Amino acid sequence: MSRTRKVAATAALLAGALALTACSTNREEATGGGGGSCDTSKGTLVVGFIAPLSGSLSALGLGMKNSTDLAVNQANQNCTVPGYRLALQAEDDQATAQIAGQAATKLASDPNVVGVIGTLNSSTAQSAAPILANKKIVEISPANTNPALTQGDNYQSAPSRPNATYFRTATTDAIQGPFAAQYMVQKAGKKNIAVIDDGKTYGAGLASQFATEAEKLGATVVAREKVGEKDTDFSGVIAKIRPTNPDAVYYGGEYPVAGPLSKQLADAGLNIPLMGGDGIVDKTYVSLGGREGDLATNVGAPPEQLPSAKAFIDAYAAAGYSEPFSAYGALTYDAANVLIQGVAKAVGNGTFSDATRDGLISAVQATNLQGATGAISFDQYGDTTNKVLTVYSVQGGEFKPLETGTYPAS
Amino acid sequence: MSENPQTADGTPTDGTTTDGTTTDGTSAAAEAVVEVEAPPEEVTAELAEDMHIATGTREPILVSSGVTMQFGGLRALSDVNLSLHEGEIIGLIGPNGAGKTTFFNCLTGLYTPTSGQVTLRGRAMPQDPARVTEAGVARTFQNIRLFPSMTATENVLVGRHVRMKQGPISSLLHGPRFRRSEAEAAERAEKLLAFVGLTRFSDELARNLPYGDQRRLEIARALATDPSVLLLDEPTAGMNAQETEATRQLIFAIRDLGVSVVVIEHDTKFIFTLCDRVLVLVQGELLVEGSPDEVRGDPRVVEAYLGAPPEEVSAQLQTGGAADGAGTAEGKSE
Amino acid sequence: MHAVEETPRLSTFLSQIANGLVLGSLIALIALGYTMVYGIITLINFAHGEIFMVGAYGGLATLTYILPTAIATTWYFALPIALVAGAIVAMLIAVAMERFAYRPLRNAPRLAPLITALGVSVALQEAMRVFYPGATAALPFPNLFIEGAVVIPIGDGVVIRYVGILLIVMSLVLAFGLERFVERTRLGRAMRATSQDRDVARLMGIDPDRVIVLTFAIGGALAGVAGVLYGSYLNNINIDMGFQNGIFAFTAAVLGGIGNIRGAVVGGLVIGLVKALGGQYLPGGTAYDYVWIFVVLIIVLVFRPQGFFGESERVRA
Amino acid sequence: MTTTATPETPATPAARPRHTGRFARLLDAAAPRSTVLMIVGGVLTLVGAYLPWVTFVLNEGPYPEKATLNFFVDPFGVTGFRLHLVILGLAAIVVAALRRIPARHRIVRGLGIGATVVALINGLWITVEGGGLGAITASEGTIAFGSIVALVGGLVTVLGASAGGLERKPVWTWTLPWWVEWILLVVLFVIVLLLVAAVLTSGGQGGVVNPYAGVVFLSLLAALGGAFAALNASGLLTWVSAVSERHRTFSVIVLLIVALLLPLTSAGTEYWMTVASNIGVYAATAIGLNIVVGLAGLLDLGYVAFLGIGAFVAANLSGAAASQIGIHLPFVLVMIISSVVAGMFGAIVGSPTLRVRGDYLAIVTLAFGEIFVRSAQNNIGGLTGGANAIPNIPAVGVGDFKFSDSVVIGSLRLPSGVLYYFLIVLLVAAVMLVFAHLKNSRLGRAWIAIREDEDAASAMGIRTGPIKILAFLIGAMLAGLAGAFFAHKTAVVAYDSFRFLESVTLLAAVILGGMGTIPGAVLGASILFVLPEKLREFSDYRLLLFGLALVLIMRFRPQGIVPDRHRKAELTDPDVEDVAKEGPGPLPTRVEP
Repeated sequence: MSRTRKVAATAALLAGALALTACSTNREEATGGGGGSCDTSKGTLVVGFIAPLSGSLSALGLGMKNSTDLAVNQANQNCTVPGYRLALQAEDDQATAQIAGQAATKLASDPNVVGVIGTLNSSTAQSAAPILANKKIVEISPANTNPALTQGDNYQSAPSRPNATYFRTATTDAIQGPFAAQYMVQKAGKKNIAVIDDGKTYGAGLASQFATEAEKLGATVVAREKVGEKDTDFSGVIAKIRPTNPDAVYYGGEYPVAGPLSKQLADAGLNIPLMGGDGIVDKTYVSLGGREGDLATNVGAPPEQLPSAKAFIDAYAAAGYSEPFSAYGALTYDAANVLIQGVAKAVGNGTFSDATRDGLISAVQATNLQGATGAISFDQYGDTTNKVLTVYSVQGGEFKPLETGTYPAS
Repeated sequence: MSENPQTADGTPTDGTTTDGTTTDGTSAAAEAVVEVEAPPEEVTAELAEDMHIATGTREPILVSSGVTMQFGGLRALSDVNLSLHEGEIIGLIGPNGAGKTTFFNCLTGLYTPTSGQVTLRGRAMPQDPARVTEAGVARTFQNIRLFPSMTATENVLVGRHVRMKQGPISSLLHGPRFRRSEAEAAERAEKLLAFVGLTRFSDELARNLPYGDQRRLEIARALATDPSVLLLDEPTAGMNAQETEATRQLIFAIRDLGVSVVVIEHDTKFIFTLCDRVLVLVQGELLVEGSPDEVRGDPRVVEAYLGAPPEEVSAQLQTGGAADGAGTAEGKSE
Repeated sequence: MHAVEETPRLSTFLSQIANGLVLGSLIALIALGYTMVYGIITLINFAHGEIFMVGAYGGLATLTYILPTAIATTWYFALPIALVAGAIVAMLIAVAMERFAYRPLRNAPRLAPLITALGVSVALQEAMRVFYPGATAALPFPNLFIEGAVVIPIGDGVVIRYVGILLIVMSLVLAFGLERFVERTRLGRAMRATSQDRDVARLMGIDPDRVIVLTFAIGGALAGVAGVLYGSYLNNINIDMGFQNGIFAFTAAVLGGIGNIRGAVVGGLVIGLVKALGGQYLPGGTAYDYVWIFVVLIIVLVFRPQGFFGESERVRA
Repeated sequence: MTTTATPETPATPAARPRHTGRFARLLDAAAPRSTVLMIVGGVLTLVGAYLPWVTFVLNEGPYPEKATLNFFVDPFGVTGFRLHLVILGLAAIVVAALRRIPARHRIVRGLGIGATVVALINGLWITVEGGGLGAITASEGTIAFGSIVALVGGLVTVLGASAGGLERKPVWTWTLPWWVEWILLVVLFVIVLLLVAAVLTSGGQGGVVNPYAGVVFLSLLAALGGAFAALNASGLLTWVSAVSERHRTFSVIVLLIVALLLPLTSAGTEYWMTVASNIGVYAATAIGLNIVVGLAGLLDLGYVAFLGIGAFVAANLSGAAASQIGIHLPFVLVMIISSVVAGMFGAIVGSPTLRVRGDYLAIVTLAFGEIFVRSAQNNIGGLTGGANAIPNIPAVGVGDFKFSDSVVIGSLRLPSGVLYYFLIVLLVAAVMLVFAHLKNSRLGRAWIAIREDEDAASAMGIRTGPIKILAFLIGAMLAGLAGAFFAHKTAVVAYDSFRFLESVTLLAAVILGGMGTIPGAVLGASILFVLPEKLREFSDYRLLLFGLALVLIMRFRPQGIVPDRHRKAELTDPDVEDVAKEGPGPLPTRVEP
């Protein structure tokens, strides 16, 4: 009896699998994937990619992967690297340092890998960057914000660059946090601020940089709390900060926590604005409970004012990816383009080999590109010189730019 | 995990054994295959030398004085006295629920008597089963509790645990001392298996042994702890006549090793032909104590056993009584 | 700003009590399923937390994909429909789980079903992430009850949202109903008999398989209701919500004495209060509030494994 | 050379076999023609291998090689899975034709199953990739029925073999001169090494350059599985394992040497050295867990915390800039300290075993695990770096010499990471030795006795409390040892490497491999780490499949791949246990159903 069922179930599964794929034959070249009419006689170069593609952070990781894919496809269509087809090889680091190291090793042992885009988490970058640097493979992260990655462990006293091949298009916590503090204290006039973070590299770093600057500017940090990255019930934290009578909350972390946190603040009668960093600038923030008047900082000038950003958003929509590009999409797209431009410059009309890698590093170092997030170039540590940041506020259900500036204010 | 239903309820994993006997004992002597034989004498002699149990004193070894056990409102034992001398076999009989197993549990440290005292060679019995064994009192269980997934030899080796002197470090290094102690233990296990007649099964998993042999293995395992006192809880339950007779021979041989034995049994015939002295427990109280003949003729005992003559009673108990009585003892022992 | 320091302290304390009670009733609702299943087949159904999660997604799917917007946004229609939908989805998953994962292992050693439960837990969570649209991240969940809150005017005011009150009331009512069901009905008696001794129950004409399925179904339905209420209270759900709340619920069930309905409710409330008050007053603050729950769990298991209401005989050694 | 060997049972039963079950009628009908069917199936498999398999070239490149090859154009040019099919098919024909081979039906069935699965995997893959059945049938003038013919061939082979009646596995009792057996063992272990390397490197590393890596790997596994089943059916594997048991010490030494030779094979790349090192870390940890779960029967659901404690201790003593304690101790000392600290925590976590048993103990250990993760996440005492982790842990080394460097000996250049690989192989070997020594000692027997029946164990004089805590302590020490290695090899220690799921993975490794056995934990860890590496195409479904696999293993093979003799039946349904039914008497040889 049970075997009958098993056979039937297997048959049904097989039939289903075939039916799913029977819609169209895969015979023709997929558009964009094969390089169209470009000359690809010299072979395939691989753009490596490392980020979490499974698990709870996969939403961000998949958005990054799609954005990289978009840049690679565009490059193939535009014949950006003459003679070569570019291919994206995405590796899942499961947001764990150890797996990221393994993925980096895997990519590093492939001679066709020109560079790596990623990682998402600073902890995974700490594992991957040295491995890639050892093989002179360029890594450009769109999301790592830990200052130590570019300026060494003693970044405050004696900055020194640990890995010459590591770059990032993301600004460090050391810039974004203070910028937010300046706005909050000086422009918005908040004096009693509760600071909450999610304990992760990004959130905790941002929050502590914010808190330091805010106190320097004369405000009081009335409460300093942590929440779990997977928490959903913040009533405990809110009840705890309530008696301190904050007039604003700064949250270091990402939107899956920030949205509900904002909502629950209001539910508990604390009608004060919540401010966060680039990690909360996502339309999901509002649907998860983000309120009118909440604030956020983001890297670069507002996309509406930058045609390149608009182009990215449109192209992403046109490509029909099933996941949104999420918080780091534009920065990833820029990072991928920096790499691709660098490869084009370094390879020129020649061929790619290990000897090209030094040229590629200096080409990336000398990047001067108008990207989706603004002008991109790197300083001597590999940090982006694009220190333009924009303050956004939720108005009419979405983030609207309030003002754009740089830090340190110049 | 400690509760494995297959083993905890005492029935072995399979119902049928090689010689066709079934575990409930109904088709008892249907096909007698096992020859009744006493353990080989040379093995017995060697073992007796290895174990060094007999001291030659006439002092009682195990003494219980005024042992009383109270479970809430239920008085399971009241004022039970017993004194066991070296080389003696004492039988403990009584109807179901008379408190025999409870008394055993008091003797082996599983229960702490509400009042009264148990002493071993004049010293108070420790209140921890492991220390009781260490002190020289070993037991078997009413419902066989072997280590089912270990071989017969390994079961006996576990019994040697308490007499072996390997620490974790020497186990780790497997040095000469370790090897020597392992070799000694293996040799003893071999002798013990020969003693109970299980040599041919030494590498067989305990759960695959025929029922009667599981009981023998349990005895071998208990003997491996070098006990001066061995407590047997219904050693012949579920056995056919041949096996029962073999067990009797075995217990005599154990006595010859210098081990003093206390036996709980429903089978009064078995007790009367085995023991030097018999105690009858009824409703938690010691009813009669004396030689088999004295007890057999005592009218109170006859009365306690439904007013029927002992032979009939024992026959009656032999067929149906063995499996009962387990429930009450089990329920409390958890 | 406040002249008197004591009043805000009191109001903070009371607010945390209120938070604890709301969270506690939620956990109690999940714990009922745990305690019933364990009571009957002595299985720690690790995947029960995921049933709770699936129930929440079932409710959300009904609201998003099935109900017309007009109904989905009118609370007195949406609430009961979502609750029933969540309960049904959770119940189906729970019953399927019992049938295909646990029943074949009914007589296996205890390690096997426990590991199976871990596997089911991982699989359910991942299935939801892979197959539910957008479940890779947290999803917004509408408030299905009256917006707003009761404000008790002490100090800064103690705020309890209406939906929080709904949660407390619902879980008490359901727990009470369940207890009546188990005590008074024929099926309930069959359940109790089966939990005492499956073989004896079988002799009495009870089909243990049916009773076990029923237990899973009831536990699943309650978890489904809890899932929808949880979404409604916190306004977002994610696939990780099941694991941690499931562990808390198990802790609650143990705390109250496993197999004991009243105990599960009390245990749940205690867990809620430990988390809320521990985060407020114990060292480490809210970052360590989960740690205190686990500490309580360990202490209870070690020193009073039969829980508050359990009798020592029922403890499985 | 003495070959005193005869199979124990007659090759074919005289009476026509009567079949039961669903396919009984079909099998009964096929029974008289079983040999013919087996040969026909083998031939069909052969033919299928030479037929075209796909009607057009796939997007990412031709698959299989010479995919649209026509009839017998190039008989010696078949590669990849088609070569495997040729071998399987030929073997099936030869074995089926030679009636003197004992258990030939059983052998052929193994080969047939292998061929069937290979054909199925590749056919399905081409269908899915090619976008429909057209890809493997006829499309626009070209035909490609290779997969279908091979599949039918495989199925017919299996049908013929099953219909012929499956014999008992023969038992061989050859004994050869010791030096012949030694040479034989060396040769066999080297073959195993080459097979492992071939499996690891099959299809390349994957990724965009080798788009077919996943299916090539799966197909190779299926082919090897078929061959393995056939060898097992022939009784040769049992004989070989008996031989290696006879020369136990020699086998262990050869195996160790062979493992150390892996870098010289095709798998000697930096990537596989890293993967192998990670496998080693988890294998060593799993062996430690095996003491607790497999021997002492205490379920620990928070075990990975000990790996974490070892790693964090090592990180703090490594001289890394982020470490709280600014001292740098030699690696050997760090390993010892990590191990001791982890052991202390193990004793603490184990102490509730004095009062708590069974499921409740599992929950207590889970709670400890969660407390560890939460505390590490919150950077407790500044020791764990919290979310920032402890990065930049220096490589193990003396002076300028680093273990992370590559090694050049003359013209031989070994990839970087190879020294770590050697280190972890030795570490795992040492841990295995510890496990084996403990298992076969007074302590090991006491653990097993406690697992089997705790009350009876204590009645045997075993002080169960301290002995159980000792299991936790020693298990945790082994994990701590692995943790110290882990910290230096990965160079980063972050709390999120030690979450609940990792504990479950470790447990799964132990169970999958076979609880209580020494090779089991290593095998389980290897499978759980190699599979996701090779099948990255399915990374989105990784955890889903993992969860389902746990359920299925518990349902169908709870004793694991290498079952412990002791536990074989414990986790299985007692009804299936055949030895018990046959009863003792002369010790029964195990007979496959």
